[in-house]
Amino acid sequence: MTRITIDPITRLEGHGKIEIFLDEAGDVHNTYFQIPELRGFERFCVGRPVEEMPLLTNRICGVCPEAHHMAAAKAGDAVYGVDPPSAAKKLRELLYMGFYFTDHTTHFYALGGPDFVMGPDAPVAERNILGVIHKVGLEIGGKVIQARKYGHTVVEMLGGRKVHPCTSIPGGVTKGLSEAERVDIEEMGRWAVEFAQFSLQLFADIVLGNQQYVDLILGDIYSDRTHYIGLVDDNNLVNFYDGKVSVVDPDGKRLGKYAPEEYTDWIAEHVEPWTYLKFPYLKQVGWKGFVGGNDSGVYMATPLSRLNAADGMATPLAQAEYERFYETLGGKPVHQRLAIHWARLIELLYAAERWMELATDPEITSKDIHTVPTKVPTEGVGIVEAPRGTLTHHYWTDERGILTKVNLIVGTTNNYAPITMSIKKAASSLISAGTVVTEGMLNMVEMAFRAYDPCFGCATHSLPGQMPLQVTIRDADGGVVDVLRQNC
Amino acid sequence: MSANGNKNEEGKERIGVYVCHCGSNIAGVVDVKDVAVWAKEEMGDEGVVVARDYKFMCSSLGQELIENDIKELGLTRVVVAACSPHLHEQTFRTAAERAGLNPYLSELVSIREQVSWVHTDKVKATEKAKAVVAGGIERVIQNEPLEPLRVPIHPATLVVGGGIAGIQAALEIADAGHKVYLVEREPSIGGHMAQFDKTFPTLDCAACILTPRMVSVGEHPNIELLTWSEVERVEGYVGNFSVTVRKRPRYVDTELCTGCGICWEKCPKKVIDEVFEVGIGYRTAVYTPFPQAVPKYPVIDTETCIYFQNGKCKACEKLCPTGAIKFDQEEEIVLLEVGNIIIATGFDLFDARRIPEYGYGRLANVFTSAEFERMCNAAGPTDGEVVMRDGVSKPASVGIVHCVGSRDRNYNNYCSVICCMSSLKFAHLVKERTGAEVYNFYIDMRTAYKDYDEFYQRVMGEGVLFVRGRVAEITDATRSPGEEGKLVIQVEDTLAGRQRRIPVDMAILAVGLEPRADAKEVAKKFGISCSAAGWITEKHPKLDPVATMTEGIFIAGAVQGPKDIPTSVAQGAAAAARVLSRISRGEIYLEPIRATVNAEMCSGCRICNNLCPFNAIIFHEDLMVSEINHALCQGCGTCVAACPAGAISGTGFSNEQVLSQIEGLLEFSFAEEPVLMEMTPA
Amino acid sequence: MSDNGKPKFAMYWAASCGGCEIAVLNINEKILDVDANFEVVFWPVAMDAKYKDVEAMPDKSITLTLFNGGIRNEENEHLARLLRQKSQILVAFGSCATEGCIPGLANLSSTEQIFAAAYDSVSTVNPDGVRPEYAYDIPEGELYIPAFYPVLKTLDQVVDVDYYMPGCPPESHQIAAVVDLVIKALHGEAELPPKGATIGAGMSTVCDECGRKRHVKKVKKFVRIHEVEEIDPELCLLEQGILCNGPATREGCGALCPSAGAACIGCYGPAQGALDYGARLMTALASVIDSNDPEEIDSILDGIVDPVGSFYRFSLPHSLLRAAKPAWTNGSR
Amino acid sequence: MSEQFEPVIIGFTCNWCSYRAADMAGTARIKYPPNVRLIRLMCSGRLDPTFVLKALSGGADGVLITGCHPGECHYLEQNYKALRRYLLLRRTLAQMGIEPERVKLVWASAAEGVRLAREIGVFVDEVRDLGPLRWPTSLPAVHAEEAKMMEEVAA
Repeated sequence: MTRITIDPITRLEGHGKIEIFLDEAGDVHNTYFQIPELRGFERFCVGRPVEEMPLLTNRICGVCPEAHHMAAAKAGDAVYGVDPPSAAKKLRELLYMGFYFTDHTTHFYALGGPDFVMGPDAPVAERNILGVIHKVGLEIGGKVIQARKYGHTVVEMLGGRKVHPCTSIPGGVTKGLSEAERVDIEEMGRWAVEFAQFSLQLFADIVLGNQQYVDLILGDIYSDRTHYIGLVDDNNLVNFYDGKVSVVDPDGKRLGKYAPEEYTDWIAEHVEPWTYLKFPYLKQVGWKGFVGGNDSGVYMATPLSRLNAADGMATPLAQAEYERFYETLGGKPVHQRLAIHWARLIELLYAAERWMELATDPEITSKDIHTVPTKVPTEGVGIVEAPRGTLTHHYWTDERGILTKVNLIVGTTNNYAPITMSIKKAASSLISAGTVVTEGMLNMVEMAFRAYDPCFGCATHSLPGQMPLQVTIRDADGGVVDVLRQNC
Repeated sequence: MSANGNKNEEGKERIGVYVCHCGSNIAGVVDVKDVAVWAKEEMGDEGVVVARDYKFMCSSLGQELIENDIKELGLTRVVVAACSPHLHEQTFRTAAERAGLNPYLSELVSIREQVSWVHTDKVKATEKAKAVVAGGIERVIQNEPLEPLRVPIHPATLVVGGGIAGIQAALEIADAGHKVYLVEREPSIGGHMAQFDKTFPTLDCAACILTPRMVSVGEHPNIELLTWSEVERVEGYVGNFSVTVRKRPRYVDTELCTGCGICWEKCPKKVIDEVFEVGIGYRTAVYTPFPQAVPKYPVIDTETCIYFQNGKCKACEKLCPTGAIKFDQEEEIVLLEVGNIIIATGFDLFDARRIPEYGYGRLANVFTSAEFERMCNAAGPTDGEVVMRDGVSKPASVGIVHCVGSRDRNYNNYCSVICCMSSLKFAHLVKERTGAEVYNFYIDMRTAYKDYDEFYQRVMGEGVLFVRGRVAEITDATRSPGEEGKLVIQVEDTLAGRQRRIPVDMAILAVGLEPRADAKEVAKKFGISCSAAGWITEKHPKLDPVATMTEGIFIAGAVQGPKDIPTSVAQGAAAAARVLSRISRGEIYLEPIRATVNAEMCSGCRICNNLCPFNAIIFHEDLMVSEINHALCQGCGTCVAACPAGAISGTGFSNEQVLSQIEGLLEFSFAEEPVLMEMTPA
Repeated sequence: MSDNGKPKFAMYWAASCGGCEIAVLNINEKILDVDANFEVVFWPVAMDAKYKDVEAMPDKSITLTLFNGGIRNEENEHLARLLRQKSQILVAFGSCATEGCIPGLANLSSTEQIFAAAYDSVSTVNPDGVRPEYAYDIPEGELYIPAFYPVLKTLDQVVDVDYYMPGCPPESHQIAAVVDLVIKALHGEAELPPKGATIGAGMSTVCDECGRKRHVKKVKKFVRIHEVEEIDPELCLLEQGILCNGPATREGCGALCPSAGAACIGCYGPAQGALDYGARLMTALASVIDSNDPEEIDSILDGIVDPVGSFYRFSLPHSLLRAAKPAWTNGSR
Repeated sequence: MSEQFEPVIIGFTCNWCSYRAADMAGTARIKYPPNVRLIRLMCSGRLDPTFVLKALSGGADGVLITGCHPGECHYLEQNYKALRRYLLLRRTLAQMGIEPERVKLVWASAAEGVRLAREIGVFVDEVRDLGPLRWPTSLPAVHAEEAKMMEEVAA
């Protein structure tokens, strides 16, 4: 049997390793997507004071520390049964919008973008952010840098730091917003909305305007029928910071919504001995392996999932794009994975609009930003939407608020099963008898999961590291026919 | 940052190791030859170029051995393994210096007190000796050349307390031709001794021997007397103290006053004198405590003076021939610059009321030793007559109770030293003046020192009765006709082995000595330490009893612990001698063990600011950094250990030195097979 | 890879969260200077490159390598050794590589304790107690995942390091400054600091950069930040009883957290020359406890609810003890 | 281990009290076990927890800290600072899986040679009962072990 190892997958924050097994005929027999590491946060957070969790779990992922910061803060509120002042909640959400704006921008232009902007089979050395800048021009490159800068500025103003914010504590936040700061944030927000619209236009021009890409997106290679989940507000509109988790089946039918503390009734995790990462699935539907369809508990949690699981967007411009999205792709739900890139840009716009709403909310400069917890701490769950999926933090503490147990279900982990399926599907369609595996083709395989913007820095909250990406083709006797190595 | 290795860039230090036999003291237990051989062979990598063992390293020949090696082999570091640094550190430092090596680049490690004398297993002892030597080698590599600190000495001296000890000290220094400031809290100097009539064992009159001394203090051109005054604040450090003294107003112009005494003779206000007459005599509102007071000038007690109380009278002002009375006088703040300070603030007496079963304050004819001293004094309230509380009737029987408040775990565990002898003195005086029957109730008789026991024999010869046992109770509750109208002393006679009830007319309580009530504040004020009880701690109980841990501050007399007059006088003179030697040298050398702040690394967090009891750490608000005054720093290293930024370094005991020594000491941690932790892959 | 004569730049992440990469992207316009002055030959998160090319490079042909992340498994160590071999200047970049960082807290637990927490969690359906296995037989053959070391190590515990750049992550302005310095040095316009130096940070500690008022320190009570009714925005947090690591933490961040009303948690590691970060903090805090009575001192210390977590949050693997007993003994005793 | 385990103990002494007490014990020929190796500091207040951690991580099985009795510190009150650090250090060690009993604080005045010798004897027995610490960082073998392990897993 021939064995192909892709290891690691470049340009995803974190680590991964793919094993592709070909049968005698040279067709794909099976694929394994392995996460090689585990860091042990659930273990070593035990014994720590709960108010430190927003700071410790930050370090699960430097790409989306704000998501962990928020989930941890909300879990902390829950542990103490304290309801932060509404100004505090708005300040947290505003910070979060700044983060979403930066993160989605980063992914589109630096990580996922190059596949489209440069083209899947562009020279390796150019398939990166610098390549993108060279292609779209320094002026746009400048805009991209500006966008990331603005987002981080908001994060820094409210979170105290650009990376790994430090201001959320049980019951609220430690830092308020001055009027002067608010004015700055409002101005940047106005620019942010324009940039989001500009990015959607760029996508329309470069991607939707290019039939090859459209075919790629709509083609069957990158499509899987799975369940979808995403956080929604009371009106079932997409929300990143708060609300209930909406679950829809492959037909788009809503199976229900669950509150944070109910997550264990809905989500369960499956363990395989050949990888460190677990496979979450819908408990009521059950684990049926790496298959799609209504009977398989496999679900996806991405920008696309959030759009599929919600009834719309809470801001006007984003809502318009939302409608255009489903019109173009033929109605809900959309199963094509590459559409995640587009969905991400719609969320980018929503984040920018929400940013403006909050920046102009009179309450945002209130001094009432913290409620001292009075109840005896016990147990609590905090859920937010991380850019890469629903993020769940569940803490148990002793009466002093010292953690006795921790459970985390992290953004990317949600997508472990669907990613595995996408890889197998992409590989099967791209590699068949007699095919000579090319680098471009490998990248096409990578594209399958890069669309998820998988962050295994996050996923491996439970061990990080990076492995060489390598394709080894062996003949039936296991002798090495050819070795292709991709990156590091 | 690795602590070991060595800092000398241009290669390793050249180290000499010298292992002393100390005759058989070390060699008898430690295989010194093996240690020397090992040092040369095993510690060569660390820079040991020569290692010798020798019979007596401290002998002149031993020292020459080191000096020659330094010169001929160009040693840059020396380690001597011998006795305690407290014995010979200086010896070997000097030897190194003679050979041109900075003395602080030598290290003396103890393999005698800490090895050969305390261990028996020769193998283990030798191994430990090697570890100790290794520690010394690693440490000495990190040593830095240092220069002792020179501090000039201001020739003036402050003596605090005008009792006999302070008087003695002041006179010694003044006679040597140096300025002395003598500060006394009371209106006159003289202290407790001035209250006595006779002094044991010679029974010569206290006034006769004390007064001349007081007078010469008063007249001495080199002594500036500040009575009715207290030390407010002490700043600076050895050689350069600046002392603030608060001088309370006397309301008498000492320029004009002649001490004629008209004012106190005419003063209409009589009050009980609680201080000098301990409550059994009177004084006037304007007064001198006693006739021979020095200075002779009176003070006006504003608490009792009629004028100060209700604005009338002014009799003294009207009658003063020189117009010396000044009701508008105000308190003065005097600033003194001195090089050394002698503290002789003496003691307080135990308050007999604290032992209710002895009935003092409740039973009229129970007296304290202080009251009895005044009663015996010819110039006292009873003109020397020994009488009962009624002031007329003489006692037919007197009981003297020893150890009141002393040697008693309920009050003070210590022996107050003087009570036995003064009780004997009381017994003699009672006999002499009343012929009454006298009982002494004692636990043990303590009559050490010259002529003391002879005095004991003599008093026994006078027919004084001695009962060995702690008095349980003094009561007026009578059980038999014989006890009627008497005080009954209940005691277990431990010689007769039975309980006895002895009726007497008068009881005298020989109360113990206690530290001054404000001893702890005084100690803090001067930056010295005192025991839990409050006696000031001397630098060394045997070898340095009049010095304190704080350079330039000395102690004399009972402030250090209970003492009789001769010892107090001796200490006064001793303290003076210590001060004079410094004054004549003009400067002193201090061990250069000091802490220093690296301003660049100091974050101004102010963690260290509260840690120095000598106030050596100053914070510069403008620069936001802390700084250490080397003259004030005593080198304890507490701030060095506390600095979170590692910005404070300490000479003599730097982190590098200590950490390296630890590494050296641990070189033999694994004589036997190390226990390996199981390390299996996940 | 085309050799355009430019000095070569590499950045690699071992056991890290990716925050260091983001921090580098956050130097914004400066990233273009990097592009202009260096040939980026290797940077997994940002670009594709061929591992075999790195292997093929002559020794010391990479001018500057920023290595972030701790050494969690043998793969991390393998790359550390390779990049050491290929690089002229190897920088331990960020808290993980220099001190071990938050993931270093794993050194408090044994491997099995870590696995149990992950694979027997409430949301996990794992009746057979399945554990990931280093080598596992599947129908198609055998699958391997890297075994990890029982104890996480810092970069300088496996290879020789030229410079240390602390911070979690290093602040972008510090990164920019270092980039400038290296570029200047390449053009002979500046001197590089001596080997082993810490770069991109100051000599003193966070208090030096902190704007809060401070006085002579005396602590009668330690309080937890969320329990404080109202945090005085002007006053030193430690003087408010809030355990702040500022006094012991190397300056360089600009005292960001204290300025935002949050305590310093020590991500910049120990000050210059400090052998053990936690010890510095312990000794400083204990010294200012305002009591001499053992019972009272103990009750004040009860206010420090998690000593190891507070003192070694970022520096456990680089501390003198490096790991707690369960990690060393791997739970076997 | 077969024969009796002999712990290695580092003792920190104060120049003014406990070091003199040790001298006095020597002068009086009072015997105590050779397991303890003393370091002289000027004051227990100089004791930096780093020293204790250095000793433990460097192979010591126990650490004895000695200083002047409360109220009798040569430097007035610095021994209280040692006390505070000691109490905090023990809490930290416990969390690191090191028995706090391996570090002990003993007050001993210059006059208490006998007492110091007795305390040393007691502590040596206490540490012997706790068994070896032999912290891995002090063992060259650890790295060998780790290396061996790496080979195993790399194979």
